[in-house]
Amino acid sequence: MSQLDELYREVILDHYRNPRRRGTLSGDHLHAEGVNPSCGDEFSLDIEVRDGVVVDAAMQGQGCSISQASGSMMMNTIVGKSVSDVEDLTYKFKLMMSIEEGDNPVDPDRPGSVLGDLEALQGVRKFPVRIKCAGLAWSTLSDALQQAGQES
Amino acid sequence: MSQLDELYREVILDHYRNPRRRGTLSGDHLHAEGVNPSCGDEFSLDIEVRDGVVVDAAMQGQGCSISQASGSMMMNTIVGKSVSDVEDLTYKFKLMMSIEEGDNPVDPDRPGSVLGDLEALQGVRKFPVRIKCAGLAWSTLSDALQQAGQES
Amino acid sequence: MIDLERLRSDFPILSREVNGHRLVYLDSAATTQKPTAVLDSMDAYYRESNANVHRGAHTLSAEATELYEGARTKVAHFIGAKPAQTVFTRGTTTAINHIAYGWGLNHLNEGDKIVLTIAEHHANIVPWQIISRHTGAELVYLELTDDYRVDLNGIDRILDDRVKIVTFSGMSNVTGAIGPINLLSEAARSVGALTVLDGAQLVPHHPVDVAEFDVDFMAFSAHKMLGPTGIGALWGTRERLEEMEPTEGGGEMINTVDRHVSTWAPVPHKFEAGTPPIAEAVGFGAAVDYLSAVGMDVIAQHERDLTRYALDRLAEVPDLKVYGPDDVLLRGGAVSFELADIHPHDIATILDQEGIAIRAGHHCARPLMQYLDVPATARASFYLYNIPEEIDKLVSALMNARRIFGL
Amino acid sequence: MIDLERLRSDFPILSREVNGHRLVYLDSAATTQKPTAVLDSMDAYYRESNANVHRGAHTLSAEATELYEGARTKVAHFIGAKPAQTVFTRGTTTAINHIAYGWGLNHLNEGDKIVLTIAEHHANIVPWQIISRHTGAELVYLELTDDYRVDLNGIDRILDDRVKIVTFSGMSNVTGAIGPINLLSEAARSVGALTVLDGAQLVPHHPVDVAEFDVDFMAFSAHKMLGPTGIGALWGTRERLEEMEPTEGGGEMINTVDRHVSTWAPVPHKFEAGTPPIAEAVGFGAAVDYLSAVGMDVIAQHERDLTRYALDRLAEVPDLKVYGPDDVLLRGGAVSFELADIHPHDIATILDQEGIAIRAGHHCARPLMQYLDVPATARASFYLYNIPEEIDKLVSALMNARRIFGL
Ligand SMILES: Cc1ncc(COP(=O)(O)O)c(C=O)c1O
Ligand SMILES: Cc1ncc(COP(=O)(O)O)c(C=O)c1O
Repeated sequence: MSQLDELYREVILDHYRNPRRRGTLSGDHLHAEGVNPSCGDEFSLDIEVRDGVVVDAAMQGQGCSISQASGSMMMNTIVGKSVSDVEDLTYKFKLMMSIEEGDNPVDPDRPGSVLGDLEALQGVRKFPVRIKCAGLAWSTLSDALQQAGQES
Repeated sequence: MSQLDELYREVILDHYRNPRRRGTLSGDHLHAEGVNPSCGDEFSLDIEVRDGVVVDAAMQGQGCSISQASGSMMMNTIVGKSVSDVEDLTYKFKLMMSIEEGDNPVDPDRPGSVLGDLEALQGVRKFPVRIKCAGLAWSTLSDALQQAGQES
Repeated sequence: MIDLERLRSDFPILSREVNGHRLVYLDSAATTQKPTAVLDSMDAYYRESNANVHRGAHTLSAEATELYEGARTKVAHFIGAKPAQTVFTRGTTTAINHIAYGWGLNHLNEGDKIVLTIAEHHANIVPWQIISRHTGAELVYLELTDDYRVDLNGIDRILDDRVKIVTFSGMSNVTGAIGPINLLSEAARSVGALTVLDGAQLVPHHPVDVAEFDVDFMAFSAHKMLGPTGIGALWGTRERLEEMEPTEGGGEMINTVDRHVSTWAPVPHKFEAGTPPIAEAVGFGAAVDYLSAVGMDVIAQHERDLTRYALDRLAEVPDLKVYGPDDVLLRGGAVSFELADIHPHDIATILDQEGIAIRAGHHCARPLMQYLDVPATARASFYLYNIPEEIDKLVSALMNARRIFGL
Repeated sequence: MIDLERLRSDFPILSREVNGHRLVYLDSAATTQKPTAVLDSMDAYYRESNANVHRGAHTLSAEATELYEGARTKVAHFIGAKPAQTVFTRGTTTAINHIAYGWGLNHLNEGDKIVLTIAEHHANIVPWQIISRHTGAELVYLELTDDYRVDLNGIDRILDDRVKIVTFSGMSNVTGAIGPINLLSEAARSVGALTVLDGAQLVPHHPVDVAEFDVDFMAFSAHKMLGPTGIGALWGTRERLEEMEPTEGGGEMINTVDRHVSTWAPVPHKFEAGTPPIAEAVGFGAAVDYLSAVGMDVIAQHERDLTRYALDRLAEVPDLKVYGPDDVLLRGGAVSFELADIHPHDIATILDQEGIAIRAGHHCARPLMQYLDVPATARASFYLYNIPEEIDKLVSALMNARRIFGL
């Protein structure tokens, strides 16, 4: 597979074209927005956290396939997980994206083993300038969870 | 004679150290000030013009030997001359200072023949950056005479 | 006619490989590549004559001053202007800020209007927003026709005597649309408004004689016309430059400095505080020499031919939409497009794998993106060193992008 | 110890002849000469990686961005600072204007005081005069001791709680006097005033760890420390930089831009509107690499030795008076002097005939000239590439000047 085909895997294009959990939440929820000024990508999300568990999530945004697919997959993965599991996942995702391979404690052969679908994003690592695209949703998520931390 | 000795002739050093007509005029007179911001040289002069003739002149200033000697010699030369003779002299002086030798209608072997003492300043032509030092007094004089023109 | 092979060999970077392919540089609207003549002029300056300008009584300083002021003369003559009205700035952005802060801040009042177009670059929007906040003057945008040119319909309604400044780019860095300079400047003149021409894209690509435009100010950048980064120019009419306050204080821009009061040097030095970009000026001078030697008419014609070819070839790519006029007499060689549902950033990544450099994003023109209702566009932009074969490569890489995205 | 012969061969201009003599460059306080490493770094940038930064999704753009931001890291680390607090500007002058306009204009009021020293460069006077005119804040000057250092006597009377800014140079470009940085910043801190350090002469010649000075801002220029023209840096504490308004609007410095409202990018980019001086940043990075490789301690010691030698040799010239401290621990290598009644400009011309470059004039410090009651001074200034033999040449040329003036 060429580096490009590895980057643009079918699952990524599918999430890009059919983003999961698109929309907004109406009840009590956390909200955060992120923007990547150098390319104009935007991402905003609503998450509902009850008893330490993410029970619902919705996102809006526009941008490249990587940023939107990363967001869509992220949204799908976090619902039903506890906040601390989500934080753990965020950490692991960021490690997977880290280009300093030596620093990567995730199994280098199967970094996705803990990340499920998100594994498909590892092709991004070969494209350093695109890593921030993949990270936008995740840093927006961290912002939202930080509010949760401050409120509780 | 070295270029330097030709620049710093005795007559120039004499005018530098013993500037003629230093001071100010008290009666009715024209006044102008000039400054050369790149080196800080300053020159100001008072001239009294009666019936189209420069009858008195006084100067103040500080600066390098070239700017001060040029001013001192100029002051000495213009007193007693008609305004139009002074303008003619100014023109000839500027021609002498012009580094484009081809443009110079003054006798190239004896440009000073019409300039008297001022001839001593022709050594400046070998030092292009110093030409504006020699010119400061003269452009200040032109400023003063322009006022006269506007008044009459 | 340009001997393109010889000309291309003047640009060392064009022989470089990117991702295993020979570089195809289609991002000249962002910044241009430099010929050896420009690089050598700066190198020679540093190796032989480097000194501070206007300051010393020694030989190097005199040489540096002559080179610096000589470069000013070259750049001024390149746009048909006088050196005394040509100010060196850090670039277009700094030049427009000079005008906004130096003129706008001191001459605008609550209720005044600043008219600009929706196609402006942030450099010609943000400074006016700031001045608007300080003065209470209001920003009014002209919008676009169906073929992406400034819409002059209804301009009579917009231009009243509260309009004090009309500011617009000579050529859009997004749509490529040129002008209408004279219509806008006439309209502005008729209500007594001052005109600012953002020449960042115009001056590099078209013969410009500033006397032919009835504008008050023009700004442009060296790095977009074969010159170095770190320098650009602000041209203005004598009267407006005299009216303008300096926006930086320091050495070189003064006449006298006392403890509490200073007086300013005459224009242009009034606007050049501190040690100027000396080597950059030398490189800028060499750049306009290079452009003049090739000939601005020749360059403009080459770009028109190239743009025509590009528009025709891009029309062969299914689902590709160009945002800009189709008539190459009305536009320059900055071609923005979208391709099906492939995000511009993804297009750029796919092209980059074949060594093709284009730009993707909002091109520092977010209000225009919102107006066009797109998040971003892809943009290929051409200059004198580009050749039709590079456009062929662009088109085939776009076809590959379609394949990768399953189209 | 420096291997001076090898080091000098890194500076191509030093082999040049001026008026038939090998160049003796004693004007580094105005601008310094450049080693090949700096010139090559910029040349390589243009030949291999030239592109606009932060903007593209293509390889060149990514490389250019990495080089630009990498240079920021180098320059920041050179002064012991964080890259995020290190803003690239056009030079010291622009940096101080940023502070004056971006902080001063928004935080100063009628009745406030700005304290500065009489030895400041115009770059650290004129911006404050302008801000003073806009805000009504008053300029208060500290004067000098008998040996030309800042006089702290009576500073308690001057520093009251109306003082909002205390601004001073780390080393005077005229007297060469260093400091007193910490005493001034402590005094300022005690009344809650902000401190600005003009580092234009300090940073090039002394090891600087900005964390050791308790100052809020520091400004310096690349061209005075082996780097190119067209770039410098502004360092500030995070808090102060956050408080500062940007003084230029445009691309790169924004987060979002709508028709009427924009938001700013985080520091440092908030202060870097438009295409930055990219190649210049690369050259600046190479310059600090070069300085670090030689070692700032070694450089400072070399200059102290040279300055000691120069002061001793100059003392042999009859009627020569030095304006500056004699203790080389209290001063750097900028040596201003007058010689009998020979005007500095005449001295410079005479020296230039022997290939010796010094500066003559007010050194952009007219208030200091008035305070010293001289129209101008001659100034010889040294850097890492100067050698004692050059000082011998200086002294013998000064003796020749005496002869020419009949002394
Ligand atoms: C002490 C001092 N401050 C400020 C400056 C201004 O630096 P620049 O001209 O690089 O902006 C200089 C140099 O001329 C200087 O010596
Ligand atoms: C139309 C237009 N105006 C202004 C600018 C800003 O130029 P610079 O970044 O050189 O200041 C650009 C380039 O980015 C441009 O294309």
